This record gives sequence, structure tokens and C-alpha cells, in this order.
Amino acid sequence: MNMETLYQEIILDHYRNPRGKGLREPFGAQVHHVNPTCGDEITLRVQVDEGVIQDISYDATGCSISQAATSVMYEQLVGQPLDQVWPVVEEFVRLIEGRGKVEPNEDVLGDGIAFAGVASFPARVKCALLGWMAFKDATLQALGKDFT
Amino acid sequence: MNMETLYQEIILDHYRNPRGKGLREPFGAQVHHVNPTCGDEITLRVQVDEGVIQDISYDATGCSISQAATSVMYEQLVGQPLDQVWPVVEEFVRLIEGRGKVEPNEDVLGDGIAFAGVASFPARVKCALLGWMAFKDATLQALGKDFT
Amino acid sequence: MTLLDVDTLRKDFPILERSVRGDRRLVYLDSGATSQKPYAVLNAERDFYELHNAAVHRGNHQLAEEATDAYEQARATVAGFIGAAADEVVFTRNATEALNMVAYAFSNATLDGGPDRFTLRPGDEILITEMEHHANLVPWQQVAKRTGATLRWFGVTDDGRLDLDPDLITERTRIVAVTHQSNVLGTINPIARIAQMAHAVGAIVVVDACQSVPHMAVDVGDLGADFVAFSGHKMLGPTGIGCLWARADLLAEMPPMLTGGSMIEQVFMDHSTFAPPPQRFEAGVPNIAQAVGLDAACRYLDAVGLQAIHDHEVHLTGLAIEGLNDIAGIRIIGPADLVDRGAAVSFVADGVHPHDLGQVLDDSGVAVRVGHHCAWPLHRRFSIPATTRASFYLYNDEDDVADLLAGTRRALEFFA
Amino acid sequence: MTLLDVDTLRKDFPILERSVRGDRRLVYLDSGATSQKPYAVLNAERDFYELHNAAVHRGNHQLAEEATDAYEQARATVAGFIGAAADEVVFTRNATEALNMVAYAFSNATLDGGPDRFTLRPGDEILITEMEHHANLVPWQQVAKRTGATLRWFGVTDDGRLDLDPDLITERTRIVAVTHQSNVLGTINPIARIAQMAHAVGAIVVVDACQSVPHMAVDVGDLGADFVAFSGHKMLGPTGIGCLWARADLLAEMPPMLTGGSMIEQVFMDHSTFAPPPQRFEAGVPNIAQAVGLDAACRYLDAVGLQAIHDHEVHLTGLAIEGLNDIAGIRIIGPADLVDRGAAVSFVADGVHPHDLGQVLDDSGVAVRVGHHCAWPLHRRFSIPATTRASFYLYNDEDDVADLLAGTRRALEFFA
Ligand SMILES: Cc1ncc(COP(=O)(O)O)c(C=O)c1O
Ligand SMILES: Cc1ncc(COP(=O)(O)O)c(C=O)c1O
Repeated sequence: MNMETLYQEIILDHYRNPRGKGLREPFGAQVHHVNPTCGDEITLRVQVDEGVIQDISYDATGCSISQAATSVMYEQLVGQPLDQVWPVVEEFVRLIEGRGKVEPNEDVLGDGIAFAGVASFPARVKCALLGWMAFKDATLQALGKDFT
Repeated sequence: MNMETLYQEIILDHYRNPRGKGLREPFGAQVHHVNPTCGDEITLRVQVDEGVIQDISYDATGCSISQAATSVMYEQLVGQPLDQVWPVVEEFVRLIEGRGKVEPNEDVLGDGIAFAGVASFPARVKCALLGWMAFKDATLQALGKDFT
Repeated sequence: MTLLDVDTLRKDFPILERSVRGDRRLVYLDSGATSQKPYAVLNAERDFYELHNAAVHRGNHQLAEEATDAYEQARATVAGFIGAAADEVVFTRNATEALNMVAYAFSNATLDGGPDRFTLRPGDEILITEMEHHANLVPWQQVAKRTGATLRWFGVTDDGRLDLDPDLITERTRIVAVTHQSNVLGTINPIARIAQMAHAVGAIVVVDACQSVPHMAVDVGDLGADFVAFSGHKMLGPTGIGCLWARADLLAEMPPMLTGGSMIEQVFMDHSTFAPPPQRFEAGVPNIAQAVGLDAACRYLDAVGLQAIHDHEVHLTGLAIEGLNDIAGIRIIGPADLVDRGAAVSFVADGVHPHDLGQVLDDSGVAVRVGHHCAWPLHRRFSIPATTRASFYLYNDEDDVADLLAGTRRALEFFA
Repeated sequence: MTLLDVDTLRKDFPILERSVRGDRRLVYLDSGATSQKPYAVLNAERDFYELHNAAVHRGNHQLAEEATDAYEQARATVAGFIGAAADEVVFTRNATEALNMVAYAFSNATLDGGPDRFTLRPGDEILITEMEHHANLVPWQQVAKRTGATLRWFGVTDDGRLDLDPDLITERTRIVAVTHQSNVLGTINPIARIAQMAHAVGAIVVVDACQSVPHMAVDVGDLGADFVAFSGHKMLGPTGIGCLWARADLLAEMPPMLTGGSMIEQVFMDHSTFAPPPQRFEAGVPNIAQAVGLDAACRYLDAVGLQAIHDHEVHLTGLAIEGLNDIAGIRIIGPADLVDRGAAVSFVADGVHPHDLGQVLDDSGVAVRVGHHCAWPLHRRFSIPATTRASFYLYNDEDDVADLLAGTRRALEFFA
């Protein structure tokens, strides 16, 4: 497995030009996640309204993979109704944790399939998932609030 | 190193017919020593008077080596002045802990040289020394009492 | 009953080719203390060092990836071996450390204001047994001393069975710590039943499985315990590795014993937070190669078959008991029958101290263990300072039993 | 200065023959995490298992004698390696366990009413440093929490040296715990001077020697510390073994961390007494084969010569620092000169995250470590989440440094 499989052009592009970066209002929940192995951190906010992800805003330090994965996530998920969001999150996690044995599903993942190479570099799995896990956590918290 | 070197006839004899066994009065100090590996125990009393070992009395459970070594010690040391006792104890310990590399000194040790074989069986070193260490401890205690 | 092809198996164990005390055939009957290792285990460790060695969970270079994979694969294999999930298995140095880890969870939680399930109060009771190995006894004495809890214990019957007095399990009982198989008596205790009684009063069940996991199929689900500890070196694995299994929900709440690198989540100068299990319980660079060796040991045992191993050992145990009973002056300490009984046979001889008996056996090439076998209170229960113990494993055969019996007779004659 | 014959030495390390990421030559620059192992160590372990394997201190059969001899010989060898007496050396799983053992001695003594020297009172201070590895930091946080003592620390200067503020050492200081060499900065701390200051106020000095004992001649007498901890796996030895050295008089009074078999004197159901050191601190069947492997590692290092190893590493460190300083956008975290400095070189690159830098290096065959290296507060001190660290050992050469530099340039270009 070589480096070029990992660093797809689209990943480098998102890394250099992250979409949606910065913390914004309003938001339903905010979380702070840390990668204990490398110290990378993300603060992420989610705004859910009428069953739709209205905004994902974030401030993060991290490597190209974690930055790009969060940026791609922003593009993919903002504006989507919740019931279409969960399958994407699930498929992304399945791909990244699949140790290179999972066929990426482009229909569901869109640009997310660029991260297929990460699955062959176990040490980078947590990088790719940092933002996505924060999103999942924040969204569940936001919904929890909605329900109460 | 075979078993016959270890179990000299003289050792078996002392084992079968231990000299001086039993607890007697009077005594200057009494100690209780245990071999933590096998659970063998000895209660030993020493009576020192006018710088001479007047009596060593003991009650012990243990293997042939520990029983015989205590019995030989009784024969060797009772009736001896202290300044002749210490060199014997020292030489015995040196022989037993010598890993088979120490030439036994018959002049000093007498029957004690029968235990030379023990030095080649490290697991039995503590057996041979159980009674002797108890004697050393008790005598030092007895002398401590004398001096106060 | 499947019979083991012991002749073939023995070829896997290089040490069995050596001779002792001159030219005596080595008859190794001390597997209860530690087992011998097959080539499969030695090769697995060596391959790891020669090809993949690196610190785990810490690097993103290829060796670090491979080492991490090998280490986590070992966890999965060991977990599979006992019917557990991988993240319920913690690697320790030995079973003693595993049991201490559970004990410290209670004393640390109690002192630090930790989770309720691990907090003990004066009046709470810790219930152990009189047949425990020191490893499952002394740590609980320490916990009792530090928390104010009371230590109680089940006694042992004359024929070496647990005296399961139900009155001892009460609402005050918080912990029941018991051995699955006695390393002296060979007795196999009814863990499922004890767990049921303990759980009925809300107590946590800690099982010392040092002498069972290597010798028979153990499924932690069937066992019904909450914590299970065992050692790698007694099950064909390397020295320097043991395991603690715990129910996931308990492990999730359990405070760590050791702290340092790799077990943290975040560290500041004045405080830290800890990682989820199993990482929380593995501080520092772990015993990686040893885990890899234990993986190979589990695979080896699985390939031979735990049921076949157990049957084989029971067969040898039966022969040994029968033969020893035929020798005048020998008394077996432990069950006389083969019901719920493993392959440790301990005995005393009239007029011959175990140290001397063991010495004659050693001179005959037969390696047994003599002493209290780290179960001193159990020996006191039988009013003896020590026993001679023969313990069998898959590589022993009927010749070994015959040599044990012949050596024992020789000893009795020698000291007659 | 003696130069090492690295080409010849490299032949002793089988792993260095393998390639990574396709057909790249393995350039192993992660010895700070764990070292590679020479044949001498692998063979020693294997010989032990194939010829002498048995439980130590417990049997009187020939194998048990031989195993005990090998294990105690290992203790003597390791002790000799650091200028200590054999019975002052305790074998642990790793340095982390060794440091925890000292920490627990204090909290256990405090809670159990143990010896005065190990008892802490509110107001007492534990002094550490901002450059500690988590292993010499988190355990002291726990001790402080459990005993009511206060944790304080020396800071770190901008150029990566210890800020030895003498005002921090006062009559309240009971423990000074400090690393001999930083695993991130490479800084070697003036232990003898610190020990003098600490002893002047009656404090006990605990030294984390993980990064010094493998790389330079360390004599515990000259060092002047009271406790010294280090790991076997970082000094060519097996995984799964570490050491705690302590001054004999302290060890004699020190309470044990782990309890169980082999560390006891007498055991009753309700109480026990403990053996003298070092046995008191080695509960259960120890990491025997690993001790034997560490023995071989010490002999190997001694044969090569610690001074020569150190000189060689300083030479490579100088080349690396010079080369990295020549690359625009690279900043070294740690001393810029070679005074009191070991062979860990950590750095950051403008615009390239360590994870990405490490990935390109890995792709170039160069194994470095990226992250906070278990020294998170130190990284926070420099306002960076992570660094890339190259660390050298006796088997590295100038080609390895050249490959590090080339790989770093490649990474900067790739992410430009
Ligand atoms: C300075 C320092 N201290 C402590 C440790 C911990 O050593 P181990 O993981 O072997 O316990 C390390 C290495 O990881 C280290 O570099
Ligand atoms: C029943 C039992 N428990 C605990 C232990 C301790 O195991 P280890 O010494 O590997 O920690 C042993 C073996 O010595 C044992 O037989």
C-alpha cells in the first residue's frame, strides 16, 4: 500500500481549502473530541432543525486526513435530512474501519470514497474518524435536547 | 551430582536419631524460624553461661537435611566457648552457600563436612541452614540480654 | 474418549529431549507450576522479534502497524479461547497481577470515591476459600485491611472438597473469590453454582482459573463469573504474560491499578483522564512478544483439543492415584475419586519428608514440586507443612506415571 | 572517540534485513519507543525455554535449579550493568510498573500506617518536571490525590532545558521524581546536582532512566538517586521486562505493591508477613525468560561499550540536527547543541502535520514516531499538539540520517 493511495488529490484539496471551517451560531450541541494518540482536537457544533442538518461548524487541529475528512463531511451532510445522514455516517465508518476489505459505496459516500486508502493504514483510522465521531456525538446530543 | 553425595550415611544417622532434640530449660533466648518455601519450622532455645554454650534445645519439623544439620550442630556446639563457636558457624554457612566450590575444612567443621554435598543442591541450602540460622539469631539475642 | 497421540505431541516440545541428573530421561510432572513450550510458541515469538518488532498503539510506521495487529490479534485469539469478546481481555504479567488488579480496583475505588460497585464499606464481606493459592488470598487480606471490609472463607472437607456452607453468602457479601481448580488438591469447584448464589445477593465473583483454563475447555459465559484470571506460562505460553477477563460492563467502570503511558485519554500536569478498556489497564509498552506467543499457545491447544487433553489428564490422574494408593505409607491429599478433579496429585509419605521424597524423585529424573505450593493455609488445614505434588499435562504419558511410582517406592526404601 | 563498526553490528539484528513498503530499506529511527533485538538475546531466551524452563524459587528438581540460577544470574548481570548490588534490583514488566511500584509504596504506606519514610502528609510536596513521560507523572498525580500531598513541577526553558528553580526544593519536598533523559527533547538532566539539592532537604529522588540506561554508562552510585527505573525492551532486551533499582535500606522498608505467591514469608487465612527484598516485590511466577534475555542484552551492550554507543549516537544526532536546520520550515524542539543531549531529535514542520510527515517518512522506509510521545504536557508547553521524533541507537548509521533528511524534504514538497 503506498502513500499515493492514501493522499488522493481530493483529500489534499480539502486539506488545503477546508469547507465550512469555523465555529458558528446557532447550534443545538457542541462537543470537544481528542485523539489521545496524537493530541489532535476538534470542537464541533451541529444545528439540527426540522429533521435536517442545518449547519456543522468546527474548529480543529490535525493532520491532512482528519482535516479533509471533516471538510468532506461538511459538504456531504449539511442540508441533508437526518434519515439520509445516518447511512452515510455508518457507511463511512464501515469503510474506514474495514482494513481495506470493504468495497466503497460511491452512491452513498460521494467524495467520501476518496478515504478508502485510509483503511489500509490502521494508524490513520482515528484521524479520518475524528470529525465524524464528533458529529455523531453532537447530533445525538442535539436530538436528545430536541426530544426533551 | 547424585543423591548419594547428598545423603551421607552420617546425615541419615542424625536424621534417624536426632541428638539433643526437645525443648529444655533453662534458656537465655528462644526463636522461631520458618522456611517460607516449604513451611518447615523450628523453635530453638539457647542457654549461654560464662561465655559457653550450655545447651541448645529445639523442636522442629523438616526434612532429613534440616533435621540432621540441627542435630550435628547440637553435637558440635554445645559445651563450646563462644569464640570457638562463631568460626564453626561461619565456616558451615560458607560451605553450604559455596555452590560446591568451597573446600570443606574438617578441622573446623567436624561432622559438619558431611553436608558438603548440599552445596550442589541450591534448593536444599535453606534446609541445611534453618537450624544454624536459628541458633545464630537466638545466641545473639541471648547475648544481648546478657549485656543489658 | 479421544486418546492423545502423546508420542507425536512430545516431539513438539524440545525440552523433553534433554536428560537430567546424568542420563535420566526427563519426566516433567511440574506443569502445575509452569508448563513446557512447544516449537509453535517459540517460533511465533521469534518471528515477531525478527520481522515485526515495534512498540504498539503508538507509531504509524509499518512495523508499528504490524506489531499492533499481532498484539491485538493475540487478544482476539485469547478471548476466543475462553469464549469472550476481545475488548474484555486485559494482558498482565501473570495471574497474580491480574488478581491484584481486581483487588486494587476495590481498594482504589473505595479510597478515591470511585464507582459504587467497587466501593467497599466496613461490614461488607469478602468471601474466599481455605484452598486458595496465595495469589487469590493475600491481595484480599490487603483489600480488607484498606477498606475495613471483613474477610471470610469457605472451609475444606477432609476429602479435599469445598465446604460450601450457604450461610456464608449473605447480603453483606460483596465479593466471592474462589479458585476454579485447586493447584494442590486437584479439586474442581462448582463455579456456576457459587456464582448463582453470589449473584443472588449482588456479590461480584472473581475466579482464579490458573489451573483450569490450561487443562479443560473454559467458557466464561458458562462459568458465570465476573472476573477470571489465568497465566500464560501454565498453558504452553511464554513466561511474563497473564490475562484478566472481566464482564464488559464491570471493566468499563473499573479504575486502573497502574497509570502511565498508553492508558490515558488526556494528560495535564495536575490531572488526567483515562482511556476505555482494555487500554486503561495496560500502562506502558506491554508484553507484546509474549502475547504473540500466547496466541500461538491457544491455537496449539485448540488444535489438540481441550476435551481430549482433559480426558487424557484424568486418565493419568487415575493411574497415579491407583498406583500411589498401592504403596504402603502414602496418603493422598485431595479427592480419592476422579469426579470434578483435575491432574494435580498431592501426597505425603509416612516418615519421608516431601523435600527428601522430591530429591529422590529428582535423582530418578522425575520433576515434581514439594512444599506448600503457595497454599499454606490449606496445608495447615491438613496439619502438614508440605506435600509432594505431581501434575500432568498433554505431553505426559503412562511411562511418566510409572516412573513417578517407581521413584516414590525408591524414596520410601531409601529412608526406611 | 571510538567509532562503532556499525556494518558489522547490524548483522546481529535480523529485522534490519527486512524491507518495508514494497522494497524500501528499513531505516529504524524509533528506538526511543522500543529497540530491536540482536540474535544474542533471541538465542538466550530460546535456549532457556528449550533447555532449562521451570518455575523459579519453588522446586528442587534439576530444571527448577537451573531456571533459578539463570534468573538470579540475570539479576546479578543487570545489577552489575548499573553498578548496583544484585539484591537491589527488582524485575518488573516495564519501567511504568517500576515507577508505579515506588508510587504505591508511598500511598500504601500512608494508608496502611507503614514506615515513616514512605508516609506522606497533607502539605508534603512531590516535585516532578514538565518534561516527564506520563509514566513518571500520572502515578504521582494518583499519589497526591490519595495522600493529600501537593504536586509541583520544574518548568522547561524555551531551548528544552530543565528550569531548575531552586526555590521549588524546600523542607516540604518529600519526593523529587525526574527523568534522566527526556524521550522528546533528548535533554540529559543533571541528576547528581538535583539529588544533592533534594537530599539536603531529606527528599527521596526517583529517576526515570528509560532513555539513559540503554544509551550511556549509568552507575547508580554516581547518579546519587534513591530509585531508578528502566525498561528492558529499550535496551535490546525482550518486551515484558523492566527494572527497579533502589537503595538497599529503602528497599528493606518499602511495602509491596503486588501480593501473592513467592513474595511472602508466612501466610495465614487472616494475615501474612512478607519476604525480604527483592522477592517481596516479585509476586507470582516472574518473567523468567525475559530476565534471561535482558541478561544477554546487558552483556551485548557491555561488549560493544556504552561510551562508544553514546559517542556514536551523539555523532548521528549532530548530523541530524545540522541537516534538519538546513531545511526551511523545520524547527527542532529541544536543545540545539550537543551538550548533555542524547539521541532523540524531535521537530515540527511548517504546514505539515507530524502525522503526515511521519506517513511520508514511512513511505520512504523511515520509521519515526509522531505524536506527543507520552509527554503531552511538554508539548502543551511548546504550544504544539505533536512532534515528529527520530531516535538513534547503535545500529543506525549516517545513511539512516541521510534518509531521514531526504524523506523530510520529500514530505515538505508533497504538502507544499
Ligand atoms: C522517558 C520514558 N519514561 C518511561 C517510559 C515508559 O517505559 P515503558 O513503556 O517501557 O514502561 C518511556 C518509554 O515509553 C520513556 O521514554
Ligand atoms: C491456582 C493458582 N493461582 C494462582 C497462581 C499464580 O499464578 P502466577 O504465578 O502465574 O501469577 C497459580 C500458580 O502459581 C496457581 O496454581
